[in-house]
Amino acid sequence: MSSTLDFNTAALREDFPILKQKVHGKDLVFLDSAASAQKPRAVIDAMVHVMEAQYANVHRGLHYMSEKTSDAYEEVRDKVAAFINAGSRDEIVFTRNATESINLVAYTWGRSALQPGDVIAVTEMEHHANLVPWQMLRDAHGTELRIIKITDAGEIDWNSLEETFADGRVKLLAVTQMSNVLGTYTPVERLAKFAHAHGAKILIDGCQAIVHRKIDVRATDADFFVFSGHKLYGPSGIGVLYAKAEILDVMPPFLGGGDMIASVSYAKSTWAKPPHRFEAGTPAIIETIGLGAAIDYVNAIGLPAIAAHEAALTEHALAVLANIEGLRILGTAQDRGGVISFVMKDAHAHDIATLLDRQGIAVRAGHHCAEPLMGRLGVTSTARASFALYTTREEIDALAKGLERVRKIFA
Amino acid sequence: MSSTLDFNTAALREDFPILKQKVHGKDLVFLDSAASAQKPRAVIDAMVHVMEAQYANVHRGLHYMSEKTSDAYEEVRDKVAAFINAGSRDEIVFTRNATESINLVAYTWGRSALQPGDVIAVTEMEHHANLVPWQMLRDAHGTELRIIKITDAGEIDWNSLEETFADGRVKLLAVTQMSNVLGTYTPVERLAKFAHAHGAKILIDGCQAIVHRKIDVRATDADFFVFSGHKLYGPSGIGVLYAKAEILDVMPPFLGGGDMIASVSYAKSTWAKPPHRFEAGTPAIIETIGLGAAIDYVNAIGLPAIAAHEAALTEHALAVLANIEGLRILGTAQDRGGVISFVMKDAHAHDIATLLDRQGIAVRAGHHCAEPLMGRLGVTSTARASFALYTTREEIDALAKGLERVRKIFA
Amino acid sequence: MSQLYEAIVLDRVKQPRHAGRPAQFDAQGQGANRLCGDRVSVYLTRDGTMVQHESEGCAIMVASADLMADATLGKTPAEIKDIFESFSHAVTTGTENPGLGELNALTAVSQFPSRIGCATLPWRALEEALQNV
Amino acid sequence: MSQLYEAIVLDRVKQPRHAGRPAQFDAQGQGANRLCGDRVSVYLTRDGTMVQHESEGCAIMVASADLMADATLGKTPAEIKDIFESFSHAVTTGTENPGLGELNALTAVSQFPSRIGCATLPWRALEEALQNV
Ligand SMILES: Cc1ncc(COP(=O)(O)O)c(C=O)c1O
Ligand SMILES: Cc1ncc(COP(=O)(O)O)c(C=O)c1O
Repeated sequence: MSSTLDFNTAALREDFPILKQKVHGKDLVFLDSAASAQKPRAVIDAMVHVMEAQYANVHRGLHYMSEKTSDAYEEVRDKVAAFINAGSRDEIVFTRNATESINLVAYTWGRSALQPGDVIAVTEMEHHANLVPWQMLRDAHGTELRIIKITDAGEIDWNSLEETFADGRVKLLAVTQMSNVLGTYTPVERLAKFAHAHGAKILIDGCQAIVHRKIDVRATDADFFVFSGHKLYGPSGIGVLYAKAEILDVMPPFLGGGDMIASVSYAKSTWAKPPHRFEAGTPAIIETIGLGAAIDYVNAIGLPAIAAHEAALTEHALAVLANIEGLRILGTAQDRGGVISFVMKDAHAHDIATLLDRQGIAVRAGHHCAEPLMGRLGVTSTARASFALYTTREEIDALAKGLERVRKIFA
Repeated sequence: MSSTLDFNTAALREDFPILKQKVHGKDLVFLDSAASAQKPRAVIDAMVHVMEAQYANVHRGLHYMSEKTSDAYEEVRDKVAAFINAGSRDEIVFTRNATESINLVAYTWGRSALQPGDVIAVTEMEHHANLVPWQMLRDAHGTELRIIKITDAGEIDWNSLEETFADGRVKLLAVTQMSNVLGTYTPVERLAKFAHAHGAKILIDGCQAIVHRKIDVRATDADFFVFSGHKLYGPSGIGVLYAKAEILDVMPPFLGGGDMIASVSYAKSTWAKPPHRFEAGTPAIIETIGLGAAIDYVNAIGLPAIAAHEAALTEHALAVLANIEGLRILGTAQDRGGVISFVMKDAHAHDIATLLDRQGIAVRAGHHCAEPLMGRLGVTSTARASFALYTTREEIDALAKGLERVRKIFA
Repeated sequence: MSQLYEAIVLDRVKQPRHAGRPAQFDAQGQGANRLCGDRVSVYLTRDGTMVQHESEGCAIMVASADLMADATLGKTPAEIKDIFESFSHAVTTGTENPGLGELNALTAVSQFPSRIGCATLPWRALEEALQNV
Repeated sequence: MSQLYEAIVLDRVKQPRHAGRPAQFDAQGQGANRLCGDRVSVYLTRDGTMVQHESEGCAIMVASADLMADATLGKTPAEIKDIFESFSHAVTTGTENPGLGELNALTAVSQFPSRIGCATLPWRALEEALQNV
């Protein structure tokens, strides 16, 4: 716990207005941050500031408001590049969310760089966002989709990985850096090395990992890296696609329209350079600037401090949940973070969520957009508690107490 | 002017905090609303309220915050449906912007309902957003793209329209309801009838029109209708695609991921019903709720009142600009709105914009994402002033005065 | 903690009276909730003397299925339609209806909008079964 | 109204001294600004005795092209590179540089970030022309 001594959660919680809300007359205990995180005052203020003092459409304006807004918007590209240690700001493409980022890669890189018969490999623990786009590519373009198995602990099964790659046809490994169901971190550096050694590129779904760990796309040697702003304490409506410059340079555009062109004539249009080639139309201006504020906020606290705080919380949560009779935690990966799925004897996940909600405690229940993983785990749904920088030890104790009450009701 | 007597612009301006800003020490005169409109307090407040008091991810939650947020999000679908008089809320798909809405149609309906050799027709005055997606479809799918001419007045050339449709191969007419360069309104009811009589569907780009006129997609008999929230006093990052239920029902999905599926297994996934089939991943929750507030705001004032106010402004502007020596207004359509493009003898549009900006006056200069139209008009760029509900007669007089100074500098 | 989970509902979950797939039946119907994975099959005989359910899911769904079997036994399709309508109204608005008898235990689900679908799922399966008769 | 448009700049726009496509030249370069449609061609002779421009665009671009021709006449490629660097610095930061002479008139463009590209466009065309020598 010593690592969290410096971490003043009480003070940080003051930054999040929503945490003062009551739910069904109880204090809100928000343990659903893995679905979407709450927003600090700094993010809200940044968005309000754009709208109150500095708003106009970006890029195309020759007046003060447009210049200021364009500058603020483009500055966030530098912030994101620095945050994940990209080699260049031009490697950062703004999208709506991680889902769009992955689809963008599937539609453009997938249909231009891949041939029918080429293989895309994903793992058994992918979010639908990192599975369905590859299924759609398979069905439209004739690529093959292979599934890498996980172990009972919820880690990547290295034998299965090697088998999947054995015939040399895999051209892309699309893998999560942290499971949104099991909390498992995957060894992305090692996976990138493995993929590259086998002539494949690697796409890393960083949705969950980026909230808890320092990301370094260059050290990892990621070819593609995606995440969503709303899980990183930023607004909804803004996501990021990172891709190496050499890949983006030859990728055809995704959506056509304003801002992504170099020149337009009826016979033939030409495309702007990346990243603008991939940002058609008026972007999510206010949201991008909000994301910039979220990155500043996280940087000011420091990801190592956040990680230490959350590691301590996770350890505590695993311990107290293990004490609840009939409760089973899914996944026992060595390297894991503050996302914990569980089932309870006799009590269905949805009943757990509803009964906890009555006590002010927000957890998620369902398949967590990972239906095939549910099958692998032998369940139809789980309850899931997930932690953020504002989560406290007391909230985890409240969860445990709440679950005891659920257990008694169903006993 | 009598029509604007009831319209209390001074009071309405109080709703827009940004209008109190100074630019280069001068009062801001914002005449660039056609690019993106400013945001009223009600929209800002609605977004702040979500983030401060009522935020969680939508649809998948079984807890209070998620239920409340989902309700608020889905309520906006009803508001949008009512605002454009759609037959059903399920005909409203949320996108990032109008550009994405059109691309969605091109990617899914275009590649499934159209065959190589089928023709898409657009007009000479389309925004790149309603041209480039059809070029990309042509190049990828083998459809043909035809261009309907406009007259020197800036209206659709009906002879050219008839010629374009003569061989019966046109399957889609994609047309703007109001030109973002010339201010021309197109006769969409008549165009829809014409298209339908010729066996074609009609897509209406309502980006500009929806801000100034009551839209009725059923009276118009539009097959597709698109717009962006940010031009309608709403946030960036949220757009709308309306399509008739019978069309949406058989459209394949666009992006794959969470929330757009019915069931997922490795071999085969099945899709949710519209509109959710087309909304993959975490949507722009905060922005959608902001759009709902914008619609409420516009409804409270009333589009007829706004239209009357703007018509009076436009009449005044056309009169005072006509008095400026060497200034030429582009487009003289009978039915036109408050978007006015002009060029000046000796002064380049960009110099006009820069010099006006120094006087606090924001106008846009460039090709306005309508490069081919510039060629048709015989210019490389224009300066453009555009009006909103908060625009005043005094601001138009300030523009005229500013332009006189520009004229003298270049005389 | 919540009326919804009061004794009567949980009783029905722990010891359902009409659960299981019967050896003989004239028609069946299925229900599935894509959000939570709830699944239910309903079996019945043409003469209305038997209604059974095979349920896999949350307590609200299972209790609703079992109470439904009680309430619809021996009823005509038209009567069942009426009961379902009253039930739907009760679980949506939260107003009890004397005619619904024990089913009233589920009206508290109205406070949990996202769970209403769980309560009505077996009824939709029953509707389907009736169409298959 | 703005230093930027003071006499010297507009003079150059209304009566450029080095405008037009010469009958003979050794190399040329092109520049185009996709945002505003500005277009410029720069022509030069190998010995540096002639630099001309054909400009179609805004006042800043045209003035910059004409002042550039003045400033680079008779200079070696290396000297031109130095002048362009100083000029770029001046128009970006707004600090005049005595060595730039009349080109200093354009430093005020630093206050208009979106117009800096207009001022440097002819220089990029010149760079291209030098590569084509
Ligand atoms: C007529 C018209 N169509 C389409 C668009 C594209 O809108 P957006 O950039 O919000 O996608 C615009 C605005 O730029 C427009 O004016
Ligand atoms: C691991 C993972 N990948 C992808 C996603 C999709 O993110 P979004 O819905 O923001 O596109 C999520 C979150 O739902 C996630 O947890």
